[in-house]
Formats: sequence, C-alpha cells, structure tokens
Amino acid sequence: MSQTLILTPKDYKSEVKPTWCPGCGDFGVLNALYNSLAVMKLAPDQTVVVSGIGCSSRFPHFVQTFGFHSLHGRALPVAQGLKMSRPDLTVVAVGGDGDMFSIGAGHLIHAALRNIDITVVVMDNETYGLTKGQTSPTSPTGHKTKSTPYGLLASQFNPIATALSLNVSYVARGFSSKPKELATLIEQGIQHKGFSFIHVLSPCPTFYNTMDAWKTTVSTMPVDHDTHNRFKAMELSMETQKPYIGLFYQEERQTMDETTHQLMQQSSSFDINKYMAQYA
Amino acid sequence: MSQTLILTPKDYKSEVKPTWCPGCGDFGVLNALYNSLAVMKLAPDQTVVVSGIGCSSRFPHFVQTFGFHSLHGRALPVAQGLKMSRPDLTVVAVGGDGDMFSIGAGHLIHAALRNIDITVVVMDNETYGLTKGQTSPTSPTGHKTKSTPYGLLASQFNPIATALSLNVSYVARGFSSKPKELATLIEQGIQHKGFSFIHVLSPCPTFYNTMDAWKTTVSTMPVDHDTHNRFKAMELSMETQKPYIGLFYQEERQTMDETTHQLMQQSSSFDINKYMAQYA
Amino acid sequence: MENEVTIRIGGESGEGTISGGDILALAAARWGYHVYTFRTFPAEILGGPCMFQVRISDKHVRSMGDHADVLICLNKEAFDRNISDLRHGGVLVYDPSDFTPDSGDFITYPIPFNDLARKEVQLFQTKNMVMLGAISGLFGPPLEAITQVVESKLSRSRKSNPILMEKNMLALDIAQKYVTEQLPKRDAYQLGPVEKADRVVLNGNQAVVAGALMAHCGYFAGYPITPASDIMEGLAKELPKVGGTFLQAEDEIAAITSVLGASFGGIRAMTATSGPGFSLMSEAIGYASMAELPAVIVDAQRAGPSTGMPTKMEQSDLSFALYTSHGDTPRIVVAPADVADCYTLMVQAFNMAERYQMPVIFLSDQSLTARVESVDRSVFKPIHVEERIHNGHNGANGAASNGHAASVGEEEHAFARYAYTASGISPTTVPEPGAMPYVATGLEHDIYGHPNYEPEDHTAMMEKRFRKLITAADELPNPQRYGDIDATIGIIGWGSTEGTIQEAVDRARAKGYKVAALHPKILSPLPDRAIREFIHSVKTVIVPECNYSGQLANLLGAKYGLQAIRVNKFGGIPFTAGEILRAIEEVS
Amino acid sequence: MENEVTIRIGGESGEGTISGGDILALAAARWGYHVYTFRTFPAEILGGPCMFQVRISDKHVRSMGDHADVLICLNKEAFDRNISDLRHGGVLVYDPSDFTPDSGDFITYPIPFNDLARKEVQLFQTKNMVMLGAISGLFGPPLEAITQVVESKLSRSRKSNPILMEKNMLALDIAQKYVTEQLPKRDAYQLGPVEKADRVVLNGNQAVVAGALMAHCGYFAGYPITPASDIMEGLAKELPKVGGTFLQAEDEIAAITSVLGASFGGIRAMTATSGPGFSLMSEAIGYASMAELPAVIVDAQRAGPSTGMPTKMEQSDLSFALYTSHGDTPRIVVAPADVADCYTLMVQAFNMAERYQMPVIFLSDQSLTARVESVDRSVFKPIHVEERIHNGHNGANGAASNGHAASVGEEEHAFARYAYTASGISPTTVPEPGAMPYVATGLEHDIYGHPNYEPEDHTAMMEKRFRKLITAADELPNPQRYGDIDATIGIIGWGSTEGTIQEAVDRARAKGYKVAALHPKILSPLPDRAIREFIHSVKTVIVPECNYSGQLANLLGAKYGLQAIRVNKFGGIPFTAGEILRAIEEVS
Ligand SMILES: Cc1ncc(C[n+]2csc(CCOP(=O)(O)OP(=O)(O)O)c2C)c(N)n1
Ligand SMILES: Cc1ncc(C[n+]2csc(CCOP(=O)(O)OP(=O)(O)O)c2C)c(N)n1
Ligand code: SF4
Ligand code: SF4
Ligand SMILES: [Mg+2]
Ligand SMILES: [Mg+2]
Repeated sequence: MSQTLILTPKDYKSEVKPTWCPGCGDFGVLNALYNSLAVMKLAPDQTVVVSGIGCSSRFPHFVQTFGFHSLHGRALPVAQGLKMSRPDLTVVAVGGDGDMFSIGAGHLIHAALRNIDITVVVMDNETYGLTKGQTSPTSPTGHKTKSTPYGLLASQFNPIATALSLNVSYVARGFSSKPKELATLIEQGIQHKGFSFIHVLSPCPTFYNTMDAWKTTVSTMPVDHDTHNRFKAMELSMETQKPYIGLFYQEERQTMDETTHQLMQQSSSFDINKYMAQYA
Repeated sequence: MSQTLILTPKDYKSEVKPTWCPGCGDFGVLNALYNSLAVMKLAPDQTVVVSGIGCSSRFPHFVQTFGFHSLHGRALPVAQGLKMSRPDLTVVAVGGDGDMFSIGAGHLIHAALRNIDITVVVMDNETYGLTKGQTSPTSPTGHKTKSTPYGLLASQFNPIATALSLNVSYVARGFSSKPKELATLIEQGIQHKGFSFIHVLSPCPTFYNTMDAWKTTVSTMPVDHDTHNRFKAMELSMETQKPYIGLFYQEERQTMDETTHQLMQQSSSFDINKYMAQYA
Repeated sequence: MENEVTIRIGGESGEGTISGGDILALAAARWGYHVYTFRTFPAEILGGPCMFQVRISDKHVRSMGDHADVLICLNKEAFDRNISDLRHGGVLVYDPSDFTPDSGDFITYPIPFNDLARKEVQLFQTKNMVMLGAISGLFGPPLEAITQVVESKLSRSRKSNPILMEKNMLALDIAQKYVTEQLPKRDAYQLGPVEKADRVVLNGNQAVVAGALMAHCGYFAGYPITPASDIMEGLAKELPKVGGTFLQAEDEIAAITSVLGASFGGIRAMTATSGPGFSLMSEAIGYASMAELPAVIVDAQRAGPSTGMPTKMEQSDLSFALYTSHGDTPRIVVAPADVADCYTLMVQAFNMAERYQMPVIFLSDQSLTARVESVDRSVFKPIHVEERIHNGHNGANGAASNGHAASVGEEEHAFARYAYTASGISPTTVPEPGAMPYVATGLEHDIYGHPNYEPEDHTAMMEKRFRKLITAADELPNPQRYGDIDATIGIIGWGSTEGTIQEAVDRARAKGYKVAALHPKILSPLPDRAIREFIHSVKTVIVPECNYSGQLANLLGAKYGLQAIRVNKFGGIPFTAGEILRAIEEVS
Repeated sequence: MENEVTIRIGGESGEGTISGGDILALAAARWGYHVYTFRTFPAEILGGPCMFQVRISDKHVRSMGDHADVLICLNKEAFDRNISDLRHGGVLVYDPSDFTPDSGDFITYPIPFNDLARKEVQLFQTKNMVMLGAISGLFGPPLEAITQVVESKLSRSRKSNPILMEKNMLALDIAQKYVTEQLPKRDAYQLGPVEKADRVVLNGNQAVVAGALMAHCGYFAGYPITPASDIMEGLAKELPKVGGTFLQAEDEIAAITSVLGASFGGIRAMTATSGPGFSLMSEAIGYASMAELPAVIVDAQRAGPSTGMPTKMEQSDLSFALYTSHGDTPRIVVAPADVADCYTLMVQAFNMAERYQMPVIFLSDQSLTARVESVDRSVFKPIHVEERIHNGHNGANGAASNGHAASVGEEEHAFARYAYTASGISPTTVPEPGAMPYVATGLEHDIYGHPNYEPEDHTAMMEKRFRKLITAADELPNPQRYGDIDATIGIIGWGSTEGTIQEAVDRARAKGYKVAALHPKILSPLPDRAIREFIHSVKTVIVPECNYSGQLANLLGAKYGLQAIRVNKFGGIPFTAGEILRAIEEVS
C-alpha cells in the first residue's frame, strides 16, 4: 500500500471483526475514523493507531493501519514516544474514559504541556465497559453500580474544562451518533499541528445506556463561538446538562516534536574516537 | 501529649534537624506549619503529616506529629486512605512540584473529584531539588538545566488554574517568605471541610534561585476578590507574571469521607453465620 | 449405578448456558450432593461460545473431572468445541434442529429444545429451562430441587414479571415430561436420593469476601480488573454494613498506597487485583516491607504475560510475588487451594500481616475465583482475629508488651518503632490519644524511624526485617503430607491444584503406586522442615504447575537444591486428575 | 618503593574534598598511572561528611584497595570516620589547627592547610589546592601533572575569574614547597615516573552514555533518579548532536512506555533508572516481552529496599530483574563488571534487544556509576551495531529474510509478525512506505498479532517466546574462567565485583590456594554449559554478593541445584579484595 493509491473507508477495515456489543457507540467512532483516514488519504503503512486497554481500546485491531494496543492508561506516552522519534508518522491515540481520565490522567496533563503533534480520541461512555460497568471519573455523582451500590460520591470529571485549563491546543467534542461531524473533528484534529484532544460521547448500551439521554441533550456549538477565546470555551465547557459538540478551542503554537527536530538540523553521525577525547 | 496541653510552635519541632540547604524556602513553610498547628492546638498524636519523596517531602521527619514519608508522588492516595478510614485524624499532605504535579499529577485530579477532607501543601520551587536541578512541570519554558541543555520545550504548568478547573473546594497560594500569611492559609485550609489545595512558592536557592524574582513579583490578592467566584479566580490564576498569593476559591460541599461514614451509621458487627445464609 | 455424573453444557453466552449451569449446580448441592464447577468465558462482552461443567457426586469432589460424562450442546459450535472432552461411551444431548452429529462412541438423546421453548412454552428465552427440565428427567436432580432454586433466584424478577416465572416452570415441566415419556433411558447416569447435608455453595471470590469480613477488614481500596473485580464489588456492598470503608481508586498504585495509609492508621486494610495491577503495585509492596506496615494484597492470577488472557487460568505469578520490587524485601506469600481456603487462609493472611508487620500476598487464580464448590458449612466458622498490638504509648515504650523484649529504646523520648528484637517484630503504634508519634519512611532508618545510612544500621535493620520471616516460619502451621508414608514418588504442588493432585494420588495408589503429596499453602516463608522431610522421604519429586517456567520448582531448587521432575501445563486451563496420574505413571 | 598508593581524602562536601580527589585521580592517570576511585556521598544536598579514595598504581587496578595507605583529614570528623580504614603503619595527614590525633600505628604529617590557604594564599577556598600541592610534594604526582589538570578543568571559569586561577596555582606551589622544605619524608609511598599510556579516565555512567551513542540509540526517555540521572543528562546533551531524540518523562511508567512507542517505530530506544523507578516499570517490561519489542532498561542499583539508601551500593535487584512483572516473561539480563563493560556490554545490550526482540535489563550499581577508572583507549573502539531486520514488506513475508524460516504465514494477506520459527525469532517490521501493518498487543495473540485465547495458541506462543532465550544462550559468548585449571575452590560472582574477586583470586593463589573464578555477564539466559562445567570442576563454590538474600546463589540453586557457600555483605559498601580472600581462606 502506498500513498498514491486511492483509498476508500473500507480499505481501512482490518480482517478482525469488532468484539463490541450490538449498539455500542464505538462502532460510530470506528466508522468516523475510517472516513477521516480515507478523506485524508493517510497511508496505512505510515499511520499508527495507539490505544490502552478497554472495550474502546480494542480499536487498533479493527483498523488496517499499524496499531499499538498498549497497556491500560498508557496510550499517550506510547504515542508521544513514537511521534517524538518518528515525526514523519501520523499518530492517533484512542481509548476510553477510564483509560484516559482515571489510570491515565497524569499522562494527559503532560501531553498537554508538551504539545506533541498527536491526536487523541477519547470514547467516553461514563463507565468501565470491559470490566462490566463500574463507575469511571466521568460517571455522574450518585451513579449506582456494582462498585458503588450506595451511589457514587465523587464529582463528575469535566474533561473539556481541564483540557482548556491545561491550554491544550485543539479541544473538541463529538458524539458517536453523529459520525459525519465526528469525522470532520478528527480530520481537523489530525491536521492541527500539536496535541489534539477530541472528547467523544460514545454510549455503552450494555452497562450504562446514555444513548437516548445524549440524543436529546447534545447540542451544537453556538455558531458565533470564537474558537480562539479560551475563556469563552471554558464557559461553554461548564454546560454539562446540554453538552456542546464541535470545536471548543484551537491555538497554533510550538510543538515539542518539531522544535526538537529543528535542534537536530546540524546533527552528524557518531564518532566514538572523537567523542572519547573529552576523557583522555 | 494530649489535646488539653497548651502547645507552642516549638512543641511541634521534632528532634530531627532539617537536611535542607541554608536559605531553602522550605524552612519558611515548616515554620508556618509549626505555627498553624500551635494556633489550632492540633494534638500531635492525632495529626499525620504525609509526604512523597523530595527535599520538601523530608518534611514529616521535622514535625513532632505522626508522619508518613511515603513514595515519590503518592502522598495524596496515602493521605486519602488514611482519612477515609480514620476521619477523626487531621491529615496534611505535603510535597514538591515534581512529587505532586509530575509523577503524582493523576492523583491530584482524583483527590479533587473526591473532595476528601485533607489539606495539601505543595512547595513549588519550579525544579527537582533532591535530584539536583532538573526541570519540573512548573519550570518556565526555555529553562536550561542539565536535563534540558537546549532549553525546556514544554509549557509551564499552572497548578491553580487546573485545580480550579477540577473544582477543588479550597484553592490558595502562599509564599515561603511570607510565613505569617502562609500560616493563615494553612489554618483555613485545615479548617475547610474538604480537599484544600495550597500552592506555595518556595524557592530552591541551590539549583534554581527564584527568591529575588518572587520577592518582587508576588502580589497580594485583590481585596475585592469574591472567593466564591470560580471564573474570576481562574482569571486571576492566569496572571503568572505577578502571581497572586492568598485565597483564590472556596466552596463547601459534600466530602467523600463524611458521606461514607454517614452511610455507616447503622452498621453492626460482622456475623459469619448470618452472612453465610445467602450461600446455603 | 454410581451416584456421580459430570455434566457439561456448551452454548452461546447470553443464551442461559451459564445461568442454567449455576441453577443445576445449586439444585444438586441443595439436594444433598457435592458439586464442583468449571466454566469458560466468552471473548466478547455479549455473546460468544462458552461452556459450563459441573461434577456432581455423593462423595467429596476435588477436581473438575477428566471428561464430561454428559455433554449438552445448545448449538453446533458447542458440539465441535466440546465433543473431544466427552468420555468414551458418554452421553450427548442435542437439538436435531441445530445439527445431527456424525455417530461416535457416545449415546445420543436428541431433544427439540428450540421447538419446545418456541412452540410449547411459547417463550424462546426459556430454552435453558427446557434444558434443565430435560437434565432433571434424564439424570436428576428431581424437578422440585430445580424449581426451588429457580424460584429463589427469580424471586425478585417474579414480582416484576410473573408470566416469566410461570413460563419457566412450564418449560421445566414440559421438558422433563418429554424426556421421561419419549426417550427410553439408555445410559447409566442417574443421581439417586442422598441425605441432606449442611453445606454452602459459593465460589472462591465470594469466600475471599467472607474471609476479609471475618478478619475485620476495615478498609478496601481497589481498581476493577478481571478476575478480581467481584471481590471489590462484594466488599463495596458489605463493608459499610460492618463499619468499614471502601474506595474505588483511580489506579492500582493509588489503591495499594491508600491501603498503606489506612494501615498506618491501624485499620486492617486490603486490595485485590490481577497480574497487570499487581505489577503496578510493586514499588508500594516494597515500601510496606520496608516501613513494616501490614497489608493484604490478593492477586487473582490470570494467564500472562502482560494483558495475556484475562479470563484464563494460570499459576504464573509466584516468582514475581516472591521477589516483587527491587532490593531484598521480606514478605509473606500464601496460596489458597480451594474455596474453603479462600475463607480460612484469608483470615490468616490478615493475622499474619498484623503480627509480622509486612505485606501478605494472597495468590488465588482465575479458576478458583470462578469455581463453585459445595463446602461444609462448619468451615465458615468464626476465626480468632489477631488485633494489632499498640504499645507505643507514653511510658509504654519498648516491645515488651507485645511479648518481644526490645533490645533498645526503653525510656526514650522518641518511640523506638523499629527496636531490634529477638523475633524481629518491633513495638508499633497508631495515631490515637496518648500514642507516641513516629514517622514511617521508605528510607533506611534507625530504631526511631529516623533516616540513617550507616553500614552498621543498614546491616542490622536488614537482619531484623528478615528475622521476622524466621519467626513466622517457626510459628506458622506446617502442611500435612497426603498419601503413603512409604511413598517413593512425591508430588509437591501449590495453589488451586491440591484437590486434583490428591485425587490423582488416590487413583495412583488404587493402581498400586506408592505416592504422597505435599501442598504448602504458605510459600514465603517456606515450611523448611516439612518440605525437607518430604523430599528426603521419597525417591522422585514431581512438581506439577500451570505455568511455563516451573516457578515452585525453581523456588525448591533455590532453597533445597531439589532437581524435581517438572510437569507444566500452560494453555490457560487447569490440570485434570488424569493428567497428574499420567505423570505419576510415567516416572514410575 | 613500589609504585602504588591508595590515598583517601576525608572532609566536608562543598569543601573541595571530591573535586580535589577528582583532580588527583585525573592527574595521576594522565601522568601514566592506572587509577580506580571510590567515594561516598553526603546525606545532605549541601555539606555533610564525605570521602574520596583513589588507588594509584603502575599495574592495572581492579579494586578500591583493602585500606587507605594515606589518609588526609580536612577536619576532625573526617579523622573519626576514616581512621579505622587506614592501614597499619599508614600515613595520616592533617591540620593541627583542626585537631591533634592521639598517637596510633601511623606516620603523621601535620600541615597547616587552613593557614596556608587563609594567610599565604589569602583565599580560603583554595584549601583543596593546598591539599593537592601537599600530596604532590609528599607522594606525587609532580606538580606539573596537577597544574595541567587544574588548568583544563578551570579553563572556563578562568576567563571569568583569572585571579582565582592564579591563586589556585599559588596554593599548589606554596603547599608543595612547604612539605618538601618542612616535612622530612618518613614514609615509603612515592610515585616514580612511569611511561605514558593511551588511556581514558571516566566513570561507569559516562561509559554507559558512550555505549548508548555507539549503539545508535535514537531515543531516550527517563525520569531523574539517583544514581542514574547523569545517564539521562548525558544523553539529553549528546542525542540531538547525533540525530536522536530525548524526553524527560513525567514518571518512569511514561518513560518506559514511550520507549516502547519509539521502539515500535524502529528506533533503538532506552531508559535508565534505579530501584524505585525500575519497580514502576514492571508492567511495561512484561508488555515488551509479550509484544516482542526491543528495549534497553538500565537499572543503576542502589541500596534497597524501597527508597533505601539512594547513594549507597547494593547488588539486590537481580531476583527482581529476573522475574519482573507477572506471568512467564522472557527477558535478557546483563550486568557490567567495570567501566569498560559499561561501554561494551551496553552496545551488546542494544544488539541483543534488536536480535531477540525483547527487553534487555542492564544491571549496573551505584559504586560502578561513580567509579572512575583509567581504561585503555582501545576498549572504546567502534563496535558492530546490529540493525533491526525489516522484512514485513509486501511479498517479503515470512521470516526467511532474517535467516529463520517462518513455519507459517507465507503468502498471507496479513503479516505473520509472530510466525513460529525454529529460533523463536519472528519476522518484524516498522511503519514505513511499503511495510505491511500489524498491531502490537499485550493480549495473547496468533501469528498475525490478532487476539487469540485458544489453549493450543497460548501454549505454542509461550514456547516460541521462550525459544528465543535458548537461541540466545547458544549464540552469546561464554564467560571465561579466571585462575587455576585445577582449582578446588570456585568463585562465581556477578556485576561490579569482578575485579575485586580476581584480585582476591590472585592473592589466594600467591598464598598457595587452588582457586578459580567465573563471572557471567549475561544472567538471563545463563550460559549453562560454562557454569555447569565450572561447578563440576571444583569442590566448593563461593558466591559473594553485596545483598542479603544471595540472589545469584538462589538462581544457581534453582537452575543447577547448586548449594553454594554464600558470602553476603549488605552495608551499602562494596567488597574489598581482602574480604573475599578471607572467605577463600575460611572454606579451605
Ligand atoms: C493495570 C490494569 N488495571 C486494570 C485493568 C482492567 N481494565 C481493563 S479495561 C478497564 C477500564 C475500561 O474502561 P474504559 O477505559 O472507559 O474503556 P471502555 O471499556 O469503557 O471502553 C479496566 C479497569 C487492566 N487491564 N490493567
Ligand atoms: C519512583 C521514583 N522516581 C524518581 C525518584 C527520584 N526523585 C527523588 S525526589 C524527585 C523529585 C524532587 O522534586 P520535587 O518533588 O519538586 O521536590 P523538591 O526536591 O524540589 O523539594 C525525584 C525525581 C524517586 N525517589 N522515586
Ligand atoms: S460493554 Fe459497553 S462499551 Fe463495551 S462493547 Fe459492550 S456496549 Fe461497548
Ligand atoms: S536543593 Fe533546593 S530544595 Fe533542596 S534543600 Fe537545597 S535549596 Fe532546598
Ligand atoms: Mg468507558
Ligand atoms: Mg521541586
């Protein structure tokens, strides 16, 4: 497969069939990604989809590009190490709310500060799907599950608000039932030079069915929203009752991968004899 | 030692003498804590100072209360486990910017969401002191150190802004050279029911001397600031050139420890025979 | 006819394969039989092939059985996947509308499950009840035994859905009638009446929860992971009822470190996880050993390495559990053999953690977490709980009051938390009125817990910490030898394989072999005397393990220079007694 | 007089104790002598007692020396802490204004360091130069050798501060004159001229950095930790110059997982840490083994457990390195013996990681990281670097092209990334134009990397992964026996103790003992043949280790049933040759 070929969405379908439950929101996200990749004609042999562990993190197995199905919570460091050392590749990190906001929360903060040119797609179902329905950081307060039989006592994590506080350079939200809009957000995210954070509402009908609720509450970004106004974006992010989908914020600034490789412009190959002179 | 005794700051001094360098900001923080404890007459036998690893995390050894000098980055989970199971104790977590914002960053997010009634004091010197001066998440972009010989490429982490985005219920900043003000903030933080986050500017003269700079830039909170206005607080937190010290934000809301123990009001002692009936 | 049958149900998950099996096992047990189950899990969350096997006997059942006597196939794939495990001359039950098996060395009972459910009962989802009715009619247990269980199980949904309950009963009835009227019995499996017995029926994880509660566990923090999640979920529900607190942590590092925080506060605390989470706990386990904080860590082993096969069985975390974390870090490692142990050993684990002030790693495994056994109720009796000795009060310094003379630290202004003692066990304390404060640290320290890097101090502290293992080895019970006193072949095993090994030993002895088995439940510190005696009492030692590298065999080699015959199975499925028996025959 | 002296400088850190020692060592080395240093670190960041010892000889130096021949005390505390390590009849140099030693079995040279610096040079901070001048006058090396080093070292600060440079030179001069004129030589230590040699002078960590660069390391990610930080700092500076990238990660988990990301991209990647960070890397190391990704992990061991003693030496991470992470996870473990190994073995570590597609753990230790040795420059020669074999291109499927026939997967539409091969080494590929994509996963998988839980698959994949260790054991070099062919006593050691053991062997042989030593540098897979032969060739085997539990001894027991005589030192300080010699004498 090489860049010149014309690729259609189904060329990005791998031979592994999704293990997801019927009606899982992740199907919509998968199709959206197929479309984005096809529209951008990204070469499967130079694209890597990185994930952690979870239902959503099974993702790479279903995509006919290179894939790295890593460890629970570690998609971001894996993706950053790959992009730092191979800036020529397109790197997309995917995962779930547990993966990215619970065990992986610390990495998110530092990915934001480094602004390495990767795109992360978080499939948020407000639950731990693969482990059968415990609460996640985005579960609503009071949520009753097997691990919270008396109701969840923690506040609900607001990923967009925190991403904005960290000055993430591309912040957007999508909905698995609006794959066309989502595909566009993913495309823009991949095109964006820097760390792109795409929060996707992707329901888990099996353990926490938020599908109908979201279908009614999800609202589209105010047309007049200035995507360079971080404060305004924060205000919109506080609207959790009718979550906005679309682009919240975007800013072009130095990326660590690019600047690092500029440093290397005049690099030469290693010469051990020259190098050891300092110890003679 | 028991609560009835009159305690003076020096009663909280342990027999272990600080290993800190002359002029280290942490001395100021230590004295501030001695004072807060004395003013509040906290019983040394029912107070626990928890820390991670770092120069600042040596703290507990210098305080004549119970102490838990834990692992790098883990002060918050240790403190939360202790407070959840022993709500009768006063639990103060302390540490450095590397400890709390780098390796421990993920725990900070979840401590914020749980709002367990502990107080955390972060001694931020914008460097890794104990390991001799590498960059930390709060080091300024461009900062040159042994680990960033060509200058730091990441953005500078803004702890107050992120704490506010996480709706931390008590958010304040102090300065080690203003121990009186700091002592007051610590007192209020300990009195505050919920997770109290106190960001302290505490210079490292040995590896990154920000003392003089801060002495000139640090500015006091606008008198008219409404500490219940989270948005306004965020705006003030964005002022990094002249960092405000004082209380940014405070909100009283349910704490996980208290609510959990309310659940247990009608708890009874365990009876294995009764319990096994369900499996008969 | 002997009162024993092993029935396997193969089907699609969601079809009621597992729920049907559960009902069958419970019904048989309540009717007075011993049961022992084994099941597989589908790869998908919903759907996917799975199977449920239950061995039902009037004698104590110690393994899942070499083969299925009866195989019930709910679809064609189930037949293809499971037929090889049906014993020669066994019974195959299937629905002709699904497939027709090419004849083989088995008796067949074609039963129109689908039609009976769809046409007769007119509710397809009662298919598993149809199956149960048929099983009852063909082999037992009697319908009443089954209906009782169904009623109790569905009692909740009954209120909400009375029709469903009726239909279920109808389905059981129709199918049982169908087989008794239409199918002349041609096989030998028939469960006769036995007298009732006072037993409970539960799986390993449920017993672990019971054990933790019995041990007065006051704090649990965990992070979901297969196959340990239901321990967390059980305690989330039960702890508040007995005054304990629960926390779902953001990850396993937070879970274990928060457990150490609670333990520092004097609360008996634990966590439960599986391989990946256990790996993440490494650093904190080393800390607990250094700071001498009690903690119980359940590792429900699953097939590794890495994410591996979360729903498969393996005994491959022993080496790691013995050496978790850098440096020389003493810890206790125990491994339960069966559901009863999951209760008893769990209480002991807490007691050991408190007494020896160190982490105790409890090595369960996936097969045991899901294994349902009928256990004599008397096993789940109250067990003495050793409370932590607080003696760090003013004046009460020194270790004397916990029965260990402190060699130093008497009358000091600071509390000699880590006083050198003959047993290695130092006095301890917790924050409470009148207590003498100390600071727990992961740095090397002197007897007061103050950081100290002097060679003499480090050397003495290392010896003190490890001395606790010597003390523990002296105080803890020794494993009992099973089998011939004059055995030439010895088998040393660990963990969930005990029953299987003992069954193999019995079968070998019946064939005239001289065999004995030893099954230590405490793997650190090893019961040296018992093991040395056993090794010297036999000619050859076989060490069967469900792992690749022979982890117990390595330990026995390191400790005793034993060169054992290693029998390793590592496909994700437990041993059968037949496989162990073959190993015995081969060495003979 | 023999051309050898061991000089120890004891003082306060910050006073120039260490910098003075560094200059002395470098000057002696450049003058043509072999040097070998040992130092301690203060507990505080600034200030606190420390010492620097350098052994200077015209013969190759292999250990730090049993005692100091000369002890220079810059204050009273230095005398109290170090006098016990001065050899009988050794030389004590001190300043009478600090203290007067009660006479003992040593020659004393009182020198007014403080006055000379304060009054004569009129700049107190030149005290360490005064000391160096005195050393030069009393024992050598000549002043020119020292001034040369000082000039090169201070060349930068000279521009900024020319006066300081002058004062330094003055101080050297004054002190040297003082001792030659005022102190009649009463001891036997005098370094005479030797011919120059082409050597480099550096410590273990500096050699590791050189090795990584020689190995074409293209990515380093790390997190600061003592005593590994300067590996990170060295590569942060050097990598960009040779086209490599560097990342200071937020923690060790991010460091190692980002290394795996880079490795997946075909970049030779590494990290460096110490115990606590190594513990945190457990889960990811298991992943690398499962997904078969090359990675080099340097663990600069320090005294444990837990945070332990960050600035002290210990060899106590071997057991953990052998079994890091849950499940059966093959990995390679190597341990350098000296500064030369830090370079050579580092390049080999990268080659092994690439060839066998697994993590390679490089076990250095604190003493080696800080040990400065003079090494023949020829050691630091170019070494062949084994590039990763990319053969996952269209049409080019199957492992044939890396010299291993793929048993399956030819002509497939998907790439058989994990094809079964005789060697266990499967074909691999990286993202690049024309490559055939695959997905790396920690789940058990089939030859295409697709998740697969079938028992047959798991069994075969486990065997394939471990087969790589058998292949490696065949292909990798065997350790060379040192000492008598007809030895009755054998010593097996590992890591930084080799030179010390060899010196002890020589001293024992000189006393007439029949001794030999074997020092495997690759500890997983162990060189079975070489070790078996060695064990069988001797009567008793001594295993000396700087740890409590005898971690190599345990491994040898597990593998070969060897019951060795364990000699363990665990105070945080390396063995001396004398201590090993004593052990040899005791078993004889
Ligand atoms: C270290 C570790 N801890 C726990 C697990 C178990 N586990 C697998 S997926 C998962 C969370 C899944 O939730 P999420 O990330 O939201 O993905 P989803 O299944 O909801 O798509 C957990 C806890 C694991 N695999 N590894
Ligand atoms: C797991 C682990 N990684 C790394 C280290 C080494 N280490 C000790 S302190 C520290 C950071 C110190 O910085 P900070 O937390 O800001 O504290 P400071 O010394 O500046 O007060 C590091 C990286 C460690 N002890 N444990
Ligand atoms: S469990 Fe939920 S998240 Fe997982 S596949 Fe099923 S529907 Fe999707
Ligand atoms: S190094 Fe810096 S932070 Fe550490 S003690 Fe010294 S001044 Fe304080
Ligand atoms: Mg989720
Ligand atoms: Mg700091």
